[in-house]
Amino acid sequence: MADIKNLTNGFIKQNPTFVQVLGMCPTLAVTTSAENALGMGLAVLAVLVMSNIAISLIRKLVPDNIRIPVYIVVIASFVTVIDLLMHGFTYDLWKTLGLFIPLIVVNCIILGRAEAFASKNGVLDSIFDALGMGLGFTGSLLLLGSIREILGNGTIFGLKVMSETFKMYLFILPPGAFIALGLLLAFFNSLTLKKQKKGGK
Amino acid sequence: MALNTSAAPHLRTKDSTRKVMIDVLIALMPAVIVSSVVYGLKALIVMLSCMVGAELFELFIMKVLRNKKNFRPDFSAAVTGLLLGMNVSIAVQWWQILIGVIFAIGVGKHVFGGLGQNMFNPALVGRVFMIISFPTAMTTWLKPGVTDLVTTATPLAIAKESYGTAVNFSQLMANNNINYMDLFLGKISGSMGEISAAALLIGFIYLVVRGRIKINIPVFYVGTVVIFSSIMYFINNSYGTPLFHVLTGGLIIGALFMATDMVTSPMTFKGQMIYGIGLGVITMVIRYIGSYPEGVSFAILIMNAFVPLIDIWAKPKIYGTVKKEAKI
Amino acid sequence: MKNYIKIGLILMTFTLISAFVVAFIYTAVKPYIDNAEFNSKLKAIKTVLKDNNDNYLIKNIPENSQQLSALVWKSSENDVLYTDSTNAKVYSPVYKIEENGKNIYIMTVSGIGFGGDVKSVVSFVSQENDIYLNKIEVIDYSQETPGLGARIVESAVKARFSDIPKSGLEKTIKVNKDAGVTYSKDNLDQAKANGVIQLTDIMTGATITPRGTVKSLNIAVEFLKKEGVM
Amino acid sequence: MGLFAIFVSAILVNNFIFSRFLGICPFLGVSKKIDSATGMSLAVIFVMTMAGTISWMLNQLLAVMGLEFLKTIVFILVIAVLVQFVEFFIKKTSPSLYEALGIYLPLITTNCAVLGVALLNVQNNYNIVQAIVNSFASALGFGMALVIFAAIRERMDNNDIPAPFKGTAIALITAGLLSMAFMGFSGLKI
Amino acid sequence: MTIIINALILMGVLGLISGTFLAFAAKKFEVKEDIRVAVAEKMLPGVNCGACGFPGCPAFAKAYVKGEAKNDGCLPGRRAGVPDKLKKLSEIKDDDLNAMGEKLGGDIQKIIEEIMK
Amino acid sequence: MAFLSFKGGVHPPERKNFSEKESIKQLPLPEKVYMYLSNHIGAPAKLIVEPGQKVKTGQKIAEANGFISANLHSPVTGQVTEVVKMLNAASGKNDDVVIITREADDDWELVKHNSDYTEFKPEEISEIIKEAGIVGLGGAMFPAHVKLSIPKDKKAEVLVINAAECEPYLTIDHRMMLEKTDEILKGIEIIKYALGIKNAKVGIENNKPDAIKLMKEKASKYPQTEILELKTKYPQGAEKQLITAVTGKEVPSGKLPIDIGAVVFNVSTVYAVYDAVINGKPLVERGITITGEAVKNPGNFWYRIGTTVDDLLSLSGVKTENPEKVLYGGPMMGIPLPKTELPTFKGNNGLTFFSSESNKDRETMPCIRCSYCVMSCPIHLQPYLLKRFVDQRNYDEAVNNGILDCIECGSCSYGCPSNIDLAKTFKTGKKVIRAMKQRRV
Ligand SMILES: Cc1cc2nc3c(=O)[nH]c(=O)nc-3n(C[C@H](O)[C@H](O)[C@H](O)COP(=O)(O)O)c2cc1C
Ligand SMILES: Cc1cc2nc3c(=O)[nH]c(=O)nc-3n(C[C@H](O)[C@H](O)[C@H](O)COP(=O)(O)O)c2cc1C
Ligand SMILES: Cc1cc2nc3c(=O)[nH]c(=O)nc-3n(C[C@H](O)[C@H](O)[C@H](O)COP(=O)(O)O)c2cc1C
Ligand SMILES: Cc1cc2nc3c(=O)[nH]c(=O)nc-3n(C[C@H](O)[C@H](O)[C@H](O)CO)c2cc1C
Ligand code: SF4
Ligand code: SF4
Ligand code: SF4
Ligand code: SF4
Ligand code: FES
Repeated sequence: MADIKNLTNGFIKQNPTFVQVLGMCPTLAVTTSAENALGMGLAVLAVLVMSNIAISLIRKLVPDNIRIPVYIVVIASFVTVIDLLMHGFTYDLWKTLGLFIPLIVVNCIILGRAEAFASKNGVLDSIFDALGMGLGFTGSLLLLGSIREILGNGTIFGLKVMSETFKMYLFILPPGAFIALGLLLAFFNSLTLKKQKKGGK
Repeated sequence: MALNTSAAPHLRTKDSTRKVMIDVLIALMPAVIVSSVVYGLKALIVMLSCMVGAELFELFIMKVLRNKKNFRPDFSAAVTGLLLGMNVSIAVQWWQILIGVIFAIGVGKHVFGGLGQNMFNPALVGRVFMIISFPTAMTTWLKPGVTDLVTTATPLAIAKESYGTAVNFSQLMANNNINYMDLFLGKISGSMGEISAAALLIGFIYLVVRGRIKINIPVFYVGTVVIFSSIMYFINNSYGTPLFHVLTGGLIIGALFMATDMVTSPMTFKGQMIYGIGLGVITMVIRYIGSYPEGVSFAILIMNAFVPLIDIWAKPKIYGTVKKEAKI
Repeated sequence: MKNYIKIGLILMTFTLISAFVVAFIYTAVKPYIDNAEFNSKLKAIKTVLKDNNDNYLIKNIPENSQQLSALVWKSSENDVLYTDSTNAKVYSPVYKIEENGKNIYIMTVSGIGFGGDVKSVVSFVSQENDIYLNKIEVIDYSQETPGLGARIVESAVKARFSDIPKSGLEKTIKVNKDAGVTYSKDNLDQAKANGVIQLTDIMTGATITPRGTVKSLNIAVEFLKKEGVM
Repeated sequence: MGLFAIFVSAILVNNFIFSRFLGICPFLGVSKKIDSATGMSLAVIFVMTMAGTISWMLNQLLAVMGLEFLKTIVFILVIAVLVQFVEFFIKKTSPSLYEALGIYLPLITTNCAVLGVALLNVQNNYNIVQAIVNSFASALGFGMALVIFAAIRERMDNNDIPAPFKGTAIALITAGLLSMAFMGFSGLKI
Repeated sequence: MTIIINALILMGVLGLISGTFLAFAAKKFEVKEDIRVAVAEKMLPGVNCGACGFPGCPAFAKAYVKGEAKNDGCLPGRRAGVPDKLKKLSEIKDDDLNAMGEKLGGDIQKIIEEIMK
Repeated sequence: MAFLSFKGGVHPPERKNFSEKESIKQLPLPEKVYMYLSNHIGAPAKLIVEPGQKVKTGQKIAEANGFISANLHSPVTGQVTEVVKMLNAASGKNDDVVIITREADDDWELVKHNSDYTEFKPEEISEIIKEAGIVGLGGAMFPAHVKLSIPKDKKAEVLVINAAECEPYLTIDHRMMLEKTDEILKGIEIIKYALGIKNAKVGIENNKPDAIKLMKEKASKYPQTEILELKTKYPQGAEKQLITAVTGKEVPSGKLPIDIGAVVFNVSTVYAVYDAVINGKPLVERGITITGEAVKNPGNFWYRIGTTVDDLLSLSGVKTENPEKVLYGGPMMGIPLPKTELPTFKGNNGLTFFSSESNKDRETMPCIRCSYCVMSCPIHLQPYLLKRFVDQRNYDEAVNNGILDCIECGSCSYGCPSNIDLAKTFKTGKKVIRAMKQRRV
């Protein structure tokens, strides 16, 4: 029954960031450094897995007209739990991610997966799906975070890789987030286009 | 013999986009010359290589990346490059300018489809990118006429410290050896090309005489700045005189050559009026209470963003119709 | 009607479960959260208790909350002890450690930076008639821009805010850009004696954050003056 | 902070889109046509102001009960329920209003901007008036950004954009340049 | 302990009120919807992200049925069979769809399963 | 002094000096004439002669077929040879053409006429004009009698005489005013009489000072005919722009001049009316300017309609030099001919020959939003935007933005530095939109 495809789908084919263009707010906001990106990605991953499990379990019990409120409560509870745990155990990261931890609640990816997948599929599939999507999201965030950190701050995970002068602050500022993601997306598009061209021949 | 049957009208102007761009380049030359006199040969080399570099980069994009084999240079990229080169301090490193030029032409212009399709003034996209990315280099100014590296502040940066205080403005100018004649002629520190209002004006007059640009936008822009700063000067003279604000901080080059870039400015008289006034207000707001001393670059980019809306709003009334409410 | 209430009850079931789980975890994690908050504060306090050479100024270093609360010097019901027109603040409590004739005052202060409060812990050391600002540790700068204002936490930058002698403190501290002067690296002591924080050479492109920090230092001095320490 | 300062800073300096990154998904999605962007903006202004006000009140209640840690759950639940109710309500009572505003409502529930403004009000310790002004102005800033962006995208419709940049990529870059332009307002001292 | 009790009280009350209220409102303000739109809406991911250019999935569904949107307009659904489902939907005639609806008692989910057979 | 004008427009080089000093020369009769049955706007006329039939000069050979249609008369005395299909460069389609071979000198068959036109009732004048097959000679070839039959709910107030001749190069209206001044002024009286109104305003561009002077002098006899000087600007002669210039009023979008009480006639049309009512001559001859860079000896000529371009050149003795482009009309609105063996028609007020030099095609580049087109559109449209909508096939928006109001004057294309074919796009765009509308009805 459980299909491993549900896991791999999220990496590339249905990558939430680059293909579905969902969950843009944290993607843009917390990728100022690779470390933040990783932290956020993992937090989302955790919430995604837990909420997918829970929703897949309760999906048959929920009447249609309160579906959204129920899902939101479930998701918000997990987010709050993660928030509390991070506050207690990873204090520094919790401080830098700030507002965006509670905002995982409204991250389109999570509610999207709940509505679109977990509410229609069994537990195991839902876990696979959550893992796939979550890892896809984490991967994209990490990629974007690394690029922005290297270009904007000359470091990666805090390690210096570029000379002090060769920094383009823009990339760690808000506009840089948009621009870096846009360029990255265009880069992936051009790869796909090339592939298509080759396939066409 | 087969006759040519191309469409009416069969009489067309001899103007062409290429000629317009070449005229703009010519019009910028007086300012280039002044800054080469003030800052030396290096300035000339930097500005000209920006110009050439931008054009070459555009050629590369069009011929190689976009595969348009019959593309012929139209020199709009050269205008972008030259304006960018004129709008940075001579203290900026060559590779920083290079990145700026690439960003301007690439992200500012060609991702939008190239000539005529960009939403933002490419030269200013490049410049603002540099201001934000390389804040140190972009705010290090060299003393004019001095060949060794003596850094100073621009007149506006000096003035900014005292806005709204009890400082007497003319005293401040005197203390810092600033006088209007120097501001007008270009014996001040600043971006290479922006310093001489006189040289820029000469170029502008050339363009107007040649019918290349309309004076609407500069008139409304500078007019708004004058009115706004007069009011503030009247309230508290530390806010600086109107003349001071007009002659400093790249306002002249911005108003005459960058706000007038037709690609990124509104089409109708009414639209140009709104645009000019908007530019003036935003520039002065940034100067007085923003964190940047000059404000012209940002003001133009911000108003660029509004141009599509202005174009909708300031649609001309079609002959024989009663003005319909534009959407929005 | 019954049907509606049934749906209401279903939703209630979920909210109740959620409330229970979350509240339970909250009570379980609360001590750790408090601990984390306390540790970060303690870490800051310990940092400002060191001198330039990373040696503690005193021997009795507080290690837990009891020890710390014994050191409270001034405190108030509401969070803020003292504030001024620029909204710079001194937070409650202020600690005082007495040892070997030295009085060390440790306070949490903030000034408005680029995006919001820039919060720091500072220590002043008073001995006989002299007093100097020993060290500052910036603890909250989350609203400052990474790469610009956020560089305020870099140790080289923080060092510029440390070790300011009484003469400097009395003059209302300023960043060098506002003071309109530039000191070379070798003259930093002189700068500090004049109440000027030389920054343009190491922290460029941002003056608003350090200005906020300087305001927080100045209010700390004002507070000490008010309390008769200076 | 004075109300005027809160107002201006929420629109220009700390614009939700350009500097806070809240509500980016609908910003990218509902900006292809000026008409729908305008409708969305009005709907957001309505919902955000409402949500900001109600969540402020809820927060007072939570504070009294010592339950601040539940604020995320409570806020989002109440906002979701209210928005859904408003949607039902105008769908039934005024089809024209529904066409103009109502259809945007489901989109807004799952929009970080709404929860974001509620949480920011709490984080900044605003009083009720400040909270309302901040919510309204933030929404206004969001709306302004959305409408500007939609106008730009409409103009770009026929552009000869290089193939890899078509679609979301160019939208992101445009948003980036917009955000870069609006950085001119950063650090405005009001 | 008081915290847990307080939380239970608050959330319980909130849940009960919200649920009842919503259920009530849903019934009271019910609007008859075109069955085709309802089916189309159910076929969509329901992310309400707006990536399709329409304000949310219901709007997209409506537009699709009206012929104003393409079957691959929904980005999140694009690689997940949504275009296929929508295409199948538009291949069904109105009468057949209504008959199906009656046969299955208006259960949208079942209708979709029937369509996808 | 400020001259009357309108907002928008362009000022291309006038180049009228080629032929403005040449008086109108009467040309010998052609051997063969080619008459399009569609020699006017509206439904093609219905043929009433057969091949082989003998016809006199001025004999009706085809009859108006519908309300907006016009009679056609034989320009020569001779025999109808055949009816063939020939390319009509204006429509790009093959149209029916009657070929008449001349066999003798003119033997006129006249319409009802009287040297004292007041003997006729106004309706009778309108009838004569219809009978004489008079259509607008300013270029549009709109049947003149239709303009005189004012709908019941409307009222004519002013007759506007179009003597602007804003097309560069063309000088025939100018020459007509100099050489047929009295006839034209009388013609104006006739039309006023037919319309039952008192006032006429004649608009002349101020690049024809001699015509203005002469007309003013002679018009002193007719106090209610005003001679007005217009600023020299293209398209000053376009109907709506002219009305705005002389009356200050705008013709509402989608409406006709008569809706604001104006009726517009071109000076050559006025002369044709005079010739028909006073002398009984149907419309078979008119004046034409043959000019252009590729012409060695340009001039103005009086010729028979239906003469081919080639015949016209040989009859007039006009020499051309490697013409690369030949136009019916002037350079702004002119229709390019694919070959010179094509006939002329009633609306032909000029033939312009361009050599390759003056006709150099420039490279087309992307629009740089220079706003030239917006500033110069006399209808205040935004051509760059319309072009985009048409290219996108977004016809709804194109209509919303007024494409149907475009008068295809070409002012926008004229000045576009990027050499974009704006007017052409609108011409085709309008065709498509009209076709779509028809399909929808
Ligand atoms: C997006 C952006 C973020 C900035 N962030 C900070 C910041 O966090 N702290 C700071 O001091 N300056 C920051 N700056 C720079 C200030 O706006 C200002 O330019 C700088 O403090 C110089 O001020 P001065 O002209 O008074 O020296 C930022 C600038 C921009 C454009
Ligand atoms: C762009 C444009 C330019 C025109 N220029 C002239 C002109 O110069 N002289 C003229 O008599 N008619 C000109 N016309 C035609 C007039 O609009 C109108 O058809 C004519 O004045 C009506 O008179 P008619 O029916 O007697 O020809 C022009 C039309 C257009 C669209
Ligand atoms: C369908 C139609 C009906 C017209 N009816 C009248 C009319 O009733 N009275 C009138 O004076 N002109 C009428 N006109 C003539 C126009 O006003 C105008 O003179 C003619 O189209 C040529 O002008 P142009 O060369 O500027 O296009 C009509 C034109 C058309 C196309
Ligand atoms: C009057 C005039 C002003 C111009 N100003 C600028 C400018 O400020 N910045 C720029 O990049 N290009 C400028 N250009 C060149 C060109 O229009 C610009 O690169 C386009 O935006 C490219 O699409 C100007 C051109 C003209 C004719
Ligand atoms: S893109 Fe798809 S998921 Fe997003 S709102 Fe549109 S239909 Fe719904
Ligand atoms: S097709 Fe994909 S996006 Fe759509 S509902 Fe299914 S899983 Fe979700
Ligand atoms: S051709 Fe049409 S759009 Fe162009 S100027 Fe003339 S009226 Fe305006
Ligand atoms: S004249 Fe040509 S280049 Fe200028 S705006 Fe119009 S179409 Fe564009
Ligand atoms: S993540 Fe913020 S709106 Fe989607």
